[in-house]
Amino acid sequence: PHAVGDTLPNRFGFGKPATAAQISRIDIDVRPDGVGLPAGSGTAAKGQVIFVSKCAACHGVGGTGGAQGALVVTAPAPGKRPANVIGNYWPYASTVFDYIRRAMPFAEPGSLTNNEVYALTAYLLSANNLMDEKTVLDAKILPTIQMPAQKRFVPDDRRGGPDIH
Amino acid sequence: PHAVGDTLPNRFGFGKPATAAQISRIDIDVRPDGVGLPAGSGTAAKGQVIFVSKCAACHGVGGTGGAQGALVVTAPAPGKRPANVIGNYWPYASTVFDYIRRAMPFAEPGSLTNNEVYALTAYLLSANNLMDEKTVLDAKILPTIQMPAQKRFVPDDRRGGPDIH
Amino acid sequence: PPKLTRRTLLGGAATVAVAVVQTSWTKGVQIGIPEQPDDPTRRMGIPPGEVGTRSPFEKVVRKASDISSRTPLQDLHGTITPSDLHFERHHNGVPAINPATYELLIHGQVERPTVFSLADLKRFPSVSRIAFLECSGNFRTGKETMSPQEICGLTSQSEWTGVRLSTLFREVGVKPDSADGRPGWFLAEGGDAAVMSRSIPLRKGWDDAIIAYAQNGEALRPEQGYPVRLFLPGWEGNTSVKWLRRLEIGDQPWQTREETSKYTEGIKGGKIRQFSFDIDARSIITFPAYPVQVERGWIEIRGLAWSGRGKVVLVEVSTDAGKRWQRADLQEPVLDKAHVRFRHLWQWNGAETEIMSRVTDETGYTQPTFAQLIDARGADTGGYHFNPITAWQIKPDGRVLNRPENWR
Amino acid sequence: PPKLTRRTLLGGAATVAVAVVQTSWTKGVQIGIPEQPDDPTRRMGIPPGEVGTRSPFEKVVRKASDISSRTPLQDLHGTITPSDLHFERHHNGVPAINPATYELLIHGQVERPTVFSLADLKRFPSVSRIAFLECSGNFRTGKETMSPQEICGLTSQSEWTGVRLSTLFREVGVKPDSADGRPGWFLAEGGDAAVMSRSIPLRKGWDDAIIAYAQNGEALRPEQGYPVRLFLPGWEGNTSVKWLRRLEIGDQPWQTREETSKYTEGIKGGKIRQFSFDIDARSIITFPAYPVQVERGWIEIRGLAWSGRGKVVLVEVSTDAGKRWQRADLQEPVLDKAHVRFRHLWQWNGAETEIMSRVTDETGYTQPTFAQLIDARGADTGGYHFNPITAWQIKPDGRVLNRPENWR
Ligand code: HEC
Ligand code: HEC
Ligand SMILES: [Ca+2]
Ligand SMILES: [Ca+2]
Ligand SMILES: [Ca+2]
Ligand SMILES: [Ca+2]
Ligand SMILES: [Ca+2]
Ligand SMILES: [Ca+2]
Ligand SMILES: [Co+2]
Ligand SMILES: [Co+2]
Repeated sequence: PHAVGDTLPNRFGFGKPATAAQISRIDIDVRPDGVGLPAGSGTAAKGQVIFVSKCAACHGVGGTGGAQGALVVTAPAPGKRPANVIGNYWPYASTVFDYIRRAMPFAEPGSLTNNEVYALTAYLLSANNLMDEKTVLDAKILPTIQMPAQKRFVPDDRRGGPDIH
Repeated sequence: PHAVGDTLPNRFGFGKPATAAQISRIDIDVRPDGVGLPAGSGTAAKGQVIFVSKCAACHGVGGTGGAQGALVVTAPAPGKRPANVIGNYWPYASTVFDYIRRAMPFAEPGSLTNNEVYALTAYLLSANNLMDEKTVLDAKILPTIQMPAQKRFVPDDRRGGPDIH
Repeated sequence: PPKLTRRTLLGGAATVAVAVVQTSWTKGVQIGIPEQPDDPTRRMGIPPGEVGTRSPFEKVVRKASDISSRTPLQDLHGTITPSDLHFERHHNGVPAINPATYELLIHGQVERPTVFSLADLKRFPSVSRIAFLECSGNFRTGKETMSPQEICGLTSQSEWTGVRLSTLFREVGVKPDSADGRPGWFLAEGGDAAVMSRSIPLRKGWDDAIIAYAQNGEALRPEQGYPVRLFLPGWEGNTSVKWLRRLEIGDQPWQTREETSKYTEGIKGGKIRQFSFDIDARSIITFPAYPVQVERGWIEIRGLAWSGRGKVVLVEVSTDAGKRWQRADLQEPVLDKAHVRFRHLWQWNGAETEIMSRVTDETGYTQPTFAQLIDARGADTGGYHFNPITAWQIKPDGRVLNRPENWR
Repeated sequence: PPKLTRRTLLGGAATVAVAVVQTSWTKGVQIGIPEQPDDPTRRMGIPPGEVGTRSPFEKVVRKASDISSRTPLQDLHGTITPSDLHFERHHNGVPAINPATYELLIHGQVERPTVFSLADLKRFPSVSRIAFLECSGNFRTGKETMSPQEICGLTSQSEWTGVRLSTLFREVGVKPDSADGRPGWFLAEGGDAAVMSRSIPLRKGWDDAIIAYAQNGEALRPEQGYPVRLFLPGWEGNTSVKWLRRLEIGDQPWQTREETSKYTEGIKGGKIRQFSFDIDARSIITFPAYPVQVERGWIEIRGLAWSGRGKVVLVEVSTDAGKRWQRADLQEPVLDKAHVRFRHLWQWNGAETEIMSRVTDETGYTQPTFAQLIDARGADTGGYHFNPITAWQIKPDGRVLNRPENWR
């Protein structure tokens, strides 16, 4: 008896078309296949310099642990299990680039150039023995890096019912 | 399967027995049949004196209307209907005593003695032509006063359904 | 390395400041300083805190007079009223009551006159329900520039929690109605400066009355009766006596000022109706409504509907000044004696018109027009229990104005 | 006579004062000065005002750390969480976002990439629902002196209002899943300093996702995503991205840090479970619980139960350390993916014991014990999606203490 229900319109006409410029300004995500990676490049050596000045205060010398946690695999203390870090827990290298660019350094997020992010990513990947420290990291190389933890990841297959695993 | 439902206890044992003193301290209500009226008495003449000093600022000279409304029947302005006041709208005289004692004067509620309340009640009832101004009002007289509006009062008899009256 | 915590960072080099408003009687509350950062993704935000506050961009307030304040219905969504925006109507202000010394006395025709502390009340089996509370004097008209808040902002909704009054009746041994079958009553009395008092049929106490100590999860707000109020679902707000200090059981009504001089209404034949407790079913469109201005095209008409006699079963909307009515959608769950959110999609073509809603409840009562109410009750009736259909005029430029009713 | 209003009286000879806390960014708020009058019935109370405040006698606050704040479950009644006590978990604080310049971008695999203002979003058909929101990291144990707030205070409940994401999907023309039948995903991204990002199956967007702009009747609170958040009923809180600025539609997950490094849990065989979205059914007794001390006699055991997979169908309570279980009462209405209040009357004889609750949802899932969870997932699992039965020890003197679990 009213205008809704089956006559609910598919479109209401609210909102404005997004321009390419509006999209590219905030479309910062990077996928495992490399889609979203920007131009630019960086090396572990350059990354190390930046890391010392902008990151080590929170993540420790060489990323081996500070007040805000380790980023690099280290030998665990006797009787302890190793911390979950990039080298042993992260399934995709793209995430390192994506996350640093969007969120680090913590007190100045969004302040790094793309080259700096490539360099920091190269530094952390090589410190975790995931790539050669001489490699120049860029949009071509990054998606090719294999992460040892990737094979451990499984999607949730529980679908309700008594299953508690 | 549990302790509630049919085994819900009638008593839980929470709370403390109320003493007669605890009750009488706050049992201030007065019913139309006079139950609840305290000892004491007052006259319209005494009431008028109190009214001038404690009430007239808000209810007008002689209770004929001020910023907080009239208490006494007056001739309405031409074309206007009369205000609803004690003399034409209140069904029970006991309410005058009860209300003044609990709530007036507005800025100092609870400050009047019982004799003062009897006097003010006598004053307002006689100003409304509901009792002789010479009568000494007390717990015996008050319930005998007939209010003209009483016969107009009917309880709500609507019980749902289309009835909107 | 030195331990750099969020807080030390914020205290030091931080670019976003946190104001903590501290007073002697409230704990600190977080308030973000609304200096708008150029790009919030590039500045640390405000850290977690003990109590949140509204966005400083939100200016949603009650409209207060000396004796009441009205809920901003046109600014609210869904059905819950934020507790600090619940309407107020008191007869001599909000008292300050210490919960540690608070007592509720139940006496009169009972086996065991008893005094309950707040802690005692909280030990009893509890019940929660979402229900509206409306002042029976909730009606205004007179000009075009009136918002839903001004027309009927004396209604609000909360989730109330407390002990069933029937549980306390059993606890103190309320005696059955008088031998001659006359129904029993109880007097509910507040501890405020008005010492508010109302006579309530015992039946309601046994049915669904709640001695409430909580509202929307937390303790009652001071304006709603802290620490304890009576809550009578579906009944005129004044009977849900706040700051409750005393219940006396008796065999007849007390005829208090609030059930004689006030909260009564003239009906035909010179009669005055008393003990009209039920809130008659009512609805109002809260969007679009004054003061918004709308654009042509699709508009979701939104509003609230409720009945003190039970559940809402139907809300109809007219977009052609009452000629045709269409069924609105009701947001589930539709609860007993509760505000229900209704919605209805409408494509406005820009022509001047009037929109309005009417509700039907499960007893078969349908919300009347203003004229029908005056016709049924006579022109001498007052503003109590006055629940007419509210119409909004839509002007060609999209302004939405109240259609005033001709009171007398 | 001069017009004596309530306010002039209060400003003059009044004996109760009103403090109006005024700041540059909030409007004035009423605060009653808690100087306790000898007898509140003899003093004028505080007049109505624009915004109410809690009683100064109430000290109910969240427990805040640098990264989160926890809802005081043991202090709350019913099921609604006051908005200013809703738990917080943010990854770099609460941003200050101007609603006038706010925009939501939807792009990627869509027919029409679109930018919506807040006003645009509010024009669409709206929906409201009462539902819980829980952080999947909501579990702590370790000592006896832990309250419900400390053990599982990262869950809260609100009435959320917004536009269905499916409505926006239709508006922008979201393309169907890829030709090879691979399910579609979308990325939800926040405008906070963490630029929070999560990949969500398109299916959830079509099902019941809400782009929410209101909470408990009013605008979202800043800590809950003002002015707009994603709300995914029943899913781990982190996926309900706050301060939403962008949705990108794609054909595979983005593998963001929050769905790889975090919000994943070790399970048996060295595997790591990812995209574990559903909140498993859980319950907790919130009264009696630490830090209260109880007396012998009747005690109403009260608590909350919920499931991210649908409705709660059964809550059982044991008062003998798990040997026997009794069906608790569920407060109606029991809503889908919502906190449900359960209650169970118990007569405590003063003997030392343990009390606990367990919930079963409509899929047949029953809340496990701590040992069952460790047994099913292996000792290497982390704290995500950890929903064991919580047991409270009742000591002979009435103290109520958490029974800590042996984590490893
Ligand atoms: C002021 C302290 C601080 C500084 C400086 C800092 N970080 Fe961080 N970092 C953090 C915090 C806190 C987190 C966790 C954030 C959260 O709660 O999500 C984090 C998380 C990370 C993570 C994710 C760790 C994981 O296992 O998920 C990476 C990678 C990272 N930081 C890299 C960097 C890099 C690279 C820099 C320098 C450019 C940097 N950080 C500077 C505080 C800092
Ligand atoms: C400071 C102002 C003020 C003063 C002084 C005052 N009153 Fe009142 N009076 C009021 C107000 C305001 C009301 C309405 C209260 C309410 O909102 O319920 C009222 C109501 C009444 C009513 C009920 C009127 C009705 O029709 O329901 C009576 C009777 C009354 N007052 C008597 C008195 C008496 C007797 C005194 C002096 C002892 C007094 N008042 C002093 C302000 C005042
Ligand atoms: Ca992208
Ligand atoms: Ca009495
Ligand atoms: Ca029960
Ligand atoms: Ca009435
Ligand atoms: Ca609709
Ligand atoms: Ca998860
Ligand atoms: Co409709
Ligand atoms: Co039970």
